[in-house]
Formats: sequence, structure tokens, C-alpha cells
Amino acid sequence: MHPKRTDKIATGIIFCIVATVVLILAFLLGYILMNGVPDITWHFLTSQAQSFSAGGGIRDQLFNSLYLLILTLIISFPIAMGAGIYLAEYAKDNWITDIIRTSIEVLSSLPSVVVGLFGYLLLVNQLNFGFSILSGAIALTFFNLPLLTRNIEESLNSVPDLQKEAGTSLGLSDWKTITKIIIPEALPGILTGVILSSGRVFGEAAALIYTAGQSAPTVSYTNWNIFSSSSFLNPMRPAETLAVHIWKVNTEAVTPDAAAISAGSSAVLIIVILLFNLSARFIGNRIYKKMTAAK
Amino acid sequence: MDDIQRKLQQNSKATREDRLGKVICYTCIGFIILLVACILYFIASKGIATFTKDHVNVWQFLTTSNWEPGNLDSKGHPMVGALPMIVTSFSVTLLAALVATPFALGVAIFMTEISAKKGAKMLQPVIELLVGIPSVVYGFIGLSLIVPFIRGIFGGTGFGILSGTLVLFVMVLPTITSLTVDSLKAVPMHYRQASLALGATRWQTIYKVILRSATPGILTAIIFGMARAFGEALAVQMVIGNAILMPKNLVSPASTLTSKLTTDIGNTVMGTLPNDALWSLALILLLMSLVFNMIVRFLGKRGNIKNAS
Amino acid sequence: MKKKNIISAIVLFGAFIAVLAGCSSNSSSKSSSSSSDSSASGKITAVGSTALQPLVEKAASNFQKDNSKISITVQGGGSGTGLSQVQDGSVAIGNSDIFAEAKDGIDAKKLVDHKVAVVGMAPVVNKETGVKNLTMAQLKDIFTGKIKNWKEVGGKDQEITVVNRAEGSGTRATFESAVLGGEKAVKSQEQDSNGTVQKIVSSTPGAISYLAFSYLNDKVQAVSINDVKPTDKNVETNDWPIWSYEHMYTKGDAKDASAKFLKYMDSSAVQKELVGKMGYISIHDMKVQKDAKGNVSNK
Amino acid sequence: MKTYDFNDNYIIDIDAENAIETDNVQVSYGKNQAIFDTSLEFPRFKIISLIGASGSGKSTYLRCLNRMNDKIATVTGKIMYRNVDINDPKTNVYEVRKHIGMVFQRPNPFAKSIRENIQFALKENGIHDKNELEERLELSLQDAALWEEVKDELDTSALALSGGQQQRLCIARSIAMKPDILLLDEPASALDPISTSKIEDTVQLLSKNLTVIIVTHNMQQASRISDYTAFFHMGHIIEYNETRKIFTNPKIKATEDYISGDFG
Repeated sequence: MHPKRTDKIATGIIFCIVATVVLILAFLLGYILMNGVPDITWHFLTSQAQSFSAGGGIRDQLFNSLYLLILTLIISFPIAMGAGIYLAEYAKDNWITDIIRTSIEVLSSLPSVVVGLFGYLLLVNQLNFGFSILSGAIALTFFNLPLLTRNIEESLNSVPDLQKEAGTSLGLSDWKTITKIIIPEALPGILTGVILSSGRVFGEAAALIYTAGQSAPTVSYTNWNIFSSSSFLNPMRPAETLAVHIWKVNTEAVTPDAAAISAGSSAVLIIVILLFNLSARFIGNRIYKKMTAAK
Repeated sequence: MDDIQRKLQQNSKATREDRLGKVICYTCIGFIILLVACILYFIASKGIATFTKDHVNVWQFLTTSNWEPGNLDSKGHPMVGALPMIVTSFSVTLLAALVATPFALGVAIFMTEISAKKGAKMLQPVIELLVGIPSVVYGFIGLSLIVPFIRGIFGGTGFGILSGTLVLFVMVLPTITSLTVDSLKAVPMHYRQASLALGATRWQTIYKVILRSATPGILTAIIFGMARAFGEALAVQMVIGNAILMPKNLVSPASTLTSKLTTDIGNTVMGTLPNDALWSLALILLLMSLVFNMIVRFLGKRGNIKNAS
Repeated sequence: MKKKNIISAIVLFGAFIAVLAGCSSNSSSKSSSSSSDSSASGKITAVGSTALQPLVEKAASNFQKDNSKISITVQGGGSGTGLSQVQDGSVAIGNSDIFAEAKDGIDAKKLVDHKVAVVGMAPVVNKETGVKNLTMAQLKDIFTGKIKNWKEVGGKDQEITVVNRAEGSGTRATFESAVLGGEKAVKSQEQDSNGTVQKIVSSTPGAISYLAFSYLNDKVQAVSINDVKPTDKNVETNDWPIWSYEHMYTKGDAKDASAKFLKYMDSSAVQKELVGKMGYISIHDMKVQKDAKGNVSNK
Repeated sequence: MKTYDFNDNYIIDIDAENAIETDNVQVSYGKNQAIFDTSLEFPRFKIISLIGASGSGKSTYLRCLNRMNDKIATVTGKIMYRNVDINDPKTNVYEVRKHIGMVFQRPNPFAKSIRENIQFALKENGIHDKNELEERLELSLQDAALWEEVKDELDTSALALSGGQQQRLCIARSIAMKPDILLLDEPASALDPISTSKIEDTVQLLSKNLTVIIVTHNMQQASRISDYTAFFHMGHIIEYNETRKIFTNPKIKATEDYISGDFG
């Protein structure tokens, strides 16, 4: 027909689609922020949550979310790294690899509530971790692993084979070549993956209700003894995260200002993710530049 | 001279490093496999109990639509027919993927082919941000905006598959988009140059060359999106209506596997039939995602062969 | 820096495995942490009903101010979870808003019931239906699906949308035993939480459901039954028949720290102050009592 | 297409000290055999070029010499270096590659600074002395004829260099390891004539201290720089002789046809 015309029409359609999506996104973000930002005050961010009187804050929930995220990354990142390296560098193209890939995909498609219950039975009850940050972090690791692994594998694969040959031809071990040459080059891609999965960890509620628990006991932010039950760093204490808090406030809370707390918390969540996103990007670029000495 | 000969025949630091590296990688992958095996075993053993311990007929479980695990029917059999949930879960997931895919493709093409610099820079963070919005928030936005909207247009209560689809559409959009972007980026630059050099228009290049060679990646992206839609519980639960009825149309209240699971699991006692029956739902969920995975693998392999020839 | 990464990765991984291994060997001696002993110290975990959770949480934090050696963890998870956990002995206290006798798979004889509050429930309808009062028979017909339009009970010409509570939940069990008298509810939407039900009823035309008193507000219309208003006073005399207890179960008699805490829950500090604030009715104010089968007698 | 008899070959024995020699080397990718029964000797401190049409197996053969084919193909036969069979799976392959360096067709500098590109592998191999590192950096860059161009920007990214500079950096990176043998796999095929001639100069300079084995498409290049030349055809070594003799007086018809351009 008329390839030129088709080209124009197709481009037009794509622009429309992009515009629609941008509108949806802008609307969603706008909705959340417009509703929530007016409720964010210094007091809201720095005071404890209240069960049945107005004026509670989200200090503990906010900290718990961050702490849980960090702990999850500490557990899942090394494992995902190892698995990603395996898939990118060692895996042969055979049925075993097929099974491995399938199981990773299955892991990623497990409903979060099922993972939560699995974590609950295994970690909370069987291993006696109790409702704790650690249980939550391990449960979240289940989610995080497939996403991270896949992403790391792809980032590693995107580094040209020539680089690997360069390393091995110098008498470096495969391991050195991977860790010192390929991984640094793949770092920006890996970081994007970490950011994406962090976002998911941050917003996850269903898996945490049964693992990290729904209560935020009073903790002391001056107690640095990680083993003390009142320390904010103790990984064995129950911890309600921001997303769980939003869920709880919306479903069962009799708090008079539940709507405001929920809106404010959602906005805070989005803002924190935004900050995290930007800073990770910034740090990632810095590391990349430092490693490659590119200016 | 002798020294070099000796070194050639001995293990060195590099050998040990490699061995260590292999051990680390194999341990990690082994750990993941173990984990998956654990979860599979766990869900399978619990989910099968309904059929082995409580003697529910599998066929009946899958094809009847009466779900009252607490009660017995006139013949004394427990009433556990999961068909409505299965149908609804399938419909919601497929519809959400169906709606989201063109959008995700459009955005991904825009980000990689049309405005690779500016567009990508603008859209990328926003899309990543969307992944981070908790499902609870999606659920509440759905409940306060989408449900009344649907009610306004189609009447009824507004709860149902259509609302669920719309909420899931927004939720899976970032997943599908970002993975599609990855697979489009993976198409080598020289494909594009070659096609354009042959006089093809940009759209022809995108449609005939880039999309074709990225097909397996795009399919994987869709499946990952579907997986998310499949497993999503909290958001869907709020807008789907949670009625264990066969969905008559897109706007009548229905219930998905996950929504039922989430709603009821806390109210049942471990080891009893109502609890086992819920685990059977989880098992179905798992098997369904396995099936999806296999379909994609099959499609992906065919896509690859097509590309090669 | 990369080298450190890898080493730390290995160390962490090892630690993770070690922790897993270590803890799994602990699990055989699990009772130590949950039902701990010695007179005024110990760790109590209370799990179960999400409706009861805020009350117990608040009470626990007040309690710990005077009993710093006792640490109390309160979690949700649902009544079924609470009951099965306490029955297994993995937690000290199981919170439930349903009688243990009424739950399949729970051996109520092994559990000791501590009633800590009473919760009244009222039917609620969307404000636009124009209905403020129903007879018990009408209510029953609505929930069993015999009445389908609000005009049949004196409201607008509007289809009735029934929003039920999750099967097996305490709220639903209470409502059905008081209202349906053994008949089956019509299949309809189900929701688990009070907050969501409140939101759905307030925004869906023609909707009806039921809520705990504490969730009644001006966004939804609470309905009187046979011209009796849903108030605390009417519940105390059983003039308002839809109410239930909030239970805290222990396996066998409560011991030590748990006993002390449960006693505190029954004290006037909790019953007079907190219970009322939560929107519950104090167990002390009840003039009647109800048994597991729903029979009501004077105290 | 003309067919040639693969058994009709002419391979000289060189009466000199050998840097490396192969005995009966065969390479196959799965079921496809790429190299048949190849036995060659490479004398020390000489430049040897491997020529032949695309797909003749010359690159594959070259990669065997420092075991770069380990993961992609099956290599049988003996490869003797310093009286050690380096094709033996027990031989420490990393040590082999330290002594037998390789430069590839396309420049592949690490995404690091110029300095790090050279010094990275040295540090990994246990050289931590600052002075020595700097010395090796300078010497290798000088040998690769790159020093003058980059001495003021050693800490900038190697990726900012031009293609020719990148390739010379890769050569410098290899010779900084002080190898015995340097394998070059069509090192100039992606470069412009000026860069090519710089690399040829470098190679000739290097051969004073090490043995260079170079795969090339470019017959002028082979005749310009190498002492010996081996002609590969369809996985077989057809002729191996002094370069001068091969180009002026080939013994085998196939070689003659290839050199005169009347081939295939």
C-alpha cells in the first residue's frame, strides 16, 4: 500500500498510546500525591502511630520499610548475583538449565499471599523466627530472587563476549574476569534491576502480613545493640511496614483520621521510592564512572 | 625455565578462584532450586490433602460451581467447586494482559525506537515508580474511582471482572513495558540500520524486523505481567466483588482464586477441609502459572526457529 | 571494593545458612520463647483476630509500662489462625472473635476462654436507600435473597446489593446465628474487613451489610431492627440481639506472665478506658451472657 | 569451485629452537570437524603468519595455542610449549595464557582507564610494586607505539580512544604481561591503513623479544612482516614454508591459486 502513510499512522497511534499511558500515570501519581501531600507534616513523619486517637504518625513504619528493604537486599542480592552469574556464564544449554529457568519463573509468579503463608509456616512457626523483620526479609527474598536473578543475567549477557575473551586471554581466571570486568560493566543494568525490585519490596503487603507482622512495637532509636529486643536494629522484632500499615489502616482501623493517614502514607511511600530511585541512579552513574574512568 | 614448567603443571591462585567461583554460583542456584522445590512440595502436599484426606473428587472440584467448604450437600459430600474462581482468574488475567500489551508495546517502541533519548529518560523513572505503588493503594484507587466509574457506565454494582481488569491493567503495565524495552534494546543495532538502508520506513523496520526478532522477549514480558496479574491479591480483592458465582458478564461480582484465598485463609483452621480447599486453590494457581510458563517457552522456541530460518 | 563485595556475599550467605540451620535445631524446643515462665518476666505472643488486635496492642503497651520484664507481641492473622496457633502451643494467647466451639478443627476443651470485650453489630445500608428500620423477618429475607428490591421494605425502587462477610469470620457467624436462624445466606459479595465493607456500603447504591458498632459513622446508615436502635445499652440487655464476645484463648489455664496480662485485660483500667475507646462494650457492663450455642441468659 | 587434494601438502621442518609446536591437533565443534591433523613448529623470535580463506580454520587453530577454545570446541592432540603439553586438561590454563598472550580481531579494551587496562592484569598476577607497575605501563605503551599519544591522559577511559589506538592498547596490555608468544587474530582487519602500518611496525619491533603468530587476510601484510607463512585450506594445513618462498615459489597448486587470487 502506502508504506509512508502506514508509517505516519503507526507513529500517530504510538504517540496516542504513549500519551494515554502518560496521562494515566500522571493522573495516578497526581491523585496519590494531591491526596496525601497535605497530610504530610514533620509530626506525621516523626511520631508513633496511634490506634484509636487521631494524630498518629508513621515513624516506625517508615523505618521498618527501609530496614526491611535493606535486609532483603542483603540476603537476596548475593544469591541472585551467584545465580545470575551461573545462568549467564556457566549454564549449558540443556534440559537442566531449562528446569532451572522454569523454576525461577514459577517462583516469580507465585501469588504473594501464598509466599506469605509459606513463610509463615516455615519461618515463623517451624524455624521459630516469630513474626520478625528477618522472617519478612526472607519471605520477600522469595519474590526478589527471580526478578533480580533474571535482571542480573540479562545485564551480564549484554556485556560483549569480547570483554570476557580479553580477560581470559590475559591469564585471569573466569571468576576474576566476571567479577572485575564484566560485572562493573553490567553495573548500571544491575542497579536498574535492584531499583525495580526494591520498588516491589517496598510496596509489598500481602506477604508481610503473615511474616513481618502487623504491629510496630515501640523501639528505641538510640539503642544500637542489635540483640536487644528494644533496639531498632534488632531483626527479630515484629515490624509493620508502611504498605502493611496502609492496608491495616484501611481495613480494620478505627482511627478517626484513617483516611488521612492512608493518603499521607501512600504519598510518603511514593516519595521515598522516588528518592530512592533518583539516588540509586545517581550513585550507579558515579560508580560506573569511577570504575570505567569515563568522564 | 624449570620454574615455568612447574607452574604450568600446578594449580595456581586462578584455579582456586575459579573453583571457588563455581562453588558460589552453584550454591546460589542450588539454593534457589531448593527453595522452589520446598514451596512446590509444601503447596502440593497441602493442596492435595483435599483430595486424598478429605476425599473430594478432583473433577468435581474443577468443574462444579458450588463453594461452601463448611457445609455438606444433600449426599453428604463437601461442596467445593472451584470453577467460578478458575474462570474468573483466567478471564481477569487474560483480559488484563490483552489490554496492557498494546499499551506496553507502544510505550516500549516509543522509548527504544522513536524517542530513545528524551522519551526513555522521561518515562523510565515514572514506570519504575509505578512498580512501587503498593497493591493496597491500587486497590483503594480502584475502589474509589474505577468501581463507581464502571457503575456509572454499565450499571450494576461496578464490582466485577471489568474493574479487576482495569486495575490489573495499570499494575502489569510497568512490568510488561520494562521487560519489553529490555528485549527491544537487545535487538542489534545493525538490524535496524540494514532495514532502513534497504529503504524500509521506520514503521516497517519496527514491525517487520524489530518486533519479529524481539518476539520471544516480548512474550516473556507478557507472561511476567500475567504472572503478576495472576498472583495479585489485595488489589483485585477490593474491586472484584468476591462473590463465588459464575461470572455472567464483565460487570457482575465474581471472585478470583487469590481473592478467595486472601479473604478466607485467616478464618480457617489449619488441617480442616475449608483450609485444605483453599490450599487446593493455591495449587491450581501454581499449576496454572506452570502451564503459562510452558506455553511461553513453546512460543519462544518457535519464535527463535522462525527468526533463524 | 568488588573483592569485599564477594567476600561479604559469601560470609552473608554462610551466615544465612547457619542461621537457618541453627534455628531449625531450636525449633524442637520452641515452647521456651512463647509460654515462658518465671513470675513477672517472659515473652507473650498473642495472635489472631484483626478486630481485636488494636485493643490488645494498646493494652499491652500500657501493661508493659508497669511490667518492663514482660514483652508482649500482638499480631493479626485472623481468628482461625489464632485458634489453631494457640491449640498447637506455638503462641501463648489466641485472639478470636468466635467461640472455639464453633470452629471446625479446634478442640475447645483444651482451651480456656477469656472474654475481654463485647462487640455489637448493626446492619448498615447505603444512605440513599431511604431505609432506617427493618423488621427481623425483613432482614432475614434480604440476606437469604427473598427480598430483592428496597421498595418491598419501604425504600426507593432500587435493587438490593448484599455485601456479606467472609465465610468463617466471627462477624458473619454472629450475624447469621442472630438473624438467619439456620437458613443459608444468598450468594453474594463477600468482604473480610470492616473498613472495606464500610467503604463499599457507603459508595454502592442499594448496598446492605453489617458492621461492628465502632465502624458506624455518618457515611453509612445504621438500621434499627424492630425499632430497637443499635446502641451499647441495648446490647447490654440483649434487646439488640446481634453481638458477640471477643475472646482471648489460652491452652489450659493461663500461667505466669500470660495470667498477669489477662488479669490486666479484665481490670477496670482496660475495661473502663480502652474498651470504650475502641468502640467495644465492656464485659463488666453486660447484664446477660451468651454461650457458645447462642443461648442467652441473665447474668 | 576447484577441489584440491588435502593430502598434497608441503610442510617444512624448521631447524631452530621452537617456541611452540603442535602435534596432530584436531578441533571439532560438536560433530563438525574444523581442523584436521595439524602439526606445525613455530621457531622462537620469529613472526609466523597464518593465511587462508574465511572459514579455513586459521583462527580456530590460533585460538588452540592458548586454549581459548576450551569451552566451545573439542581439541585433541598435543601442543608442546617448553616441553609441557599445554593441551593436557591438567595443565594450568591460566599460566599458559600468561605466557601466550592474545590480541583479537576487534579491539576490546576494558571499560577502565588506560592505566588500569594495562595494570589490571598485572596487579591480579601479584605485581604490586608501584615503580614496576609504572615502568611496565610505560614500556608496553612505548612498544605498542602508543605512549606518545596517551601519556598525558593515562587516567581517562580507554573507550575514548580511536579504534586503532584501542587495538594498540590491547597489544600493549598483552605485552605488559611479558609473554613468550603473542597470538594476533587479524589485529588490523578493522583498522584504517595508517593504524595498520603502525601495528605492523609494532609487531616487527616485538619479534626481537618474542614469537608472534599472526592470522591475517591480507597477503601483502603477511609477506611484509612475517618470516614464515602457513597456508590453511578447509581445516587442513596445505603449505608451511619461509614467507619469501611461499609467495615467490609455492610448492602446492592450492597455495599458488590462493596467492594469485585465482581461488575458490
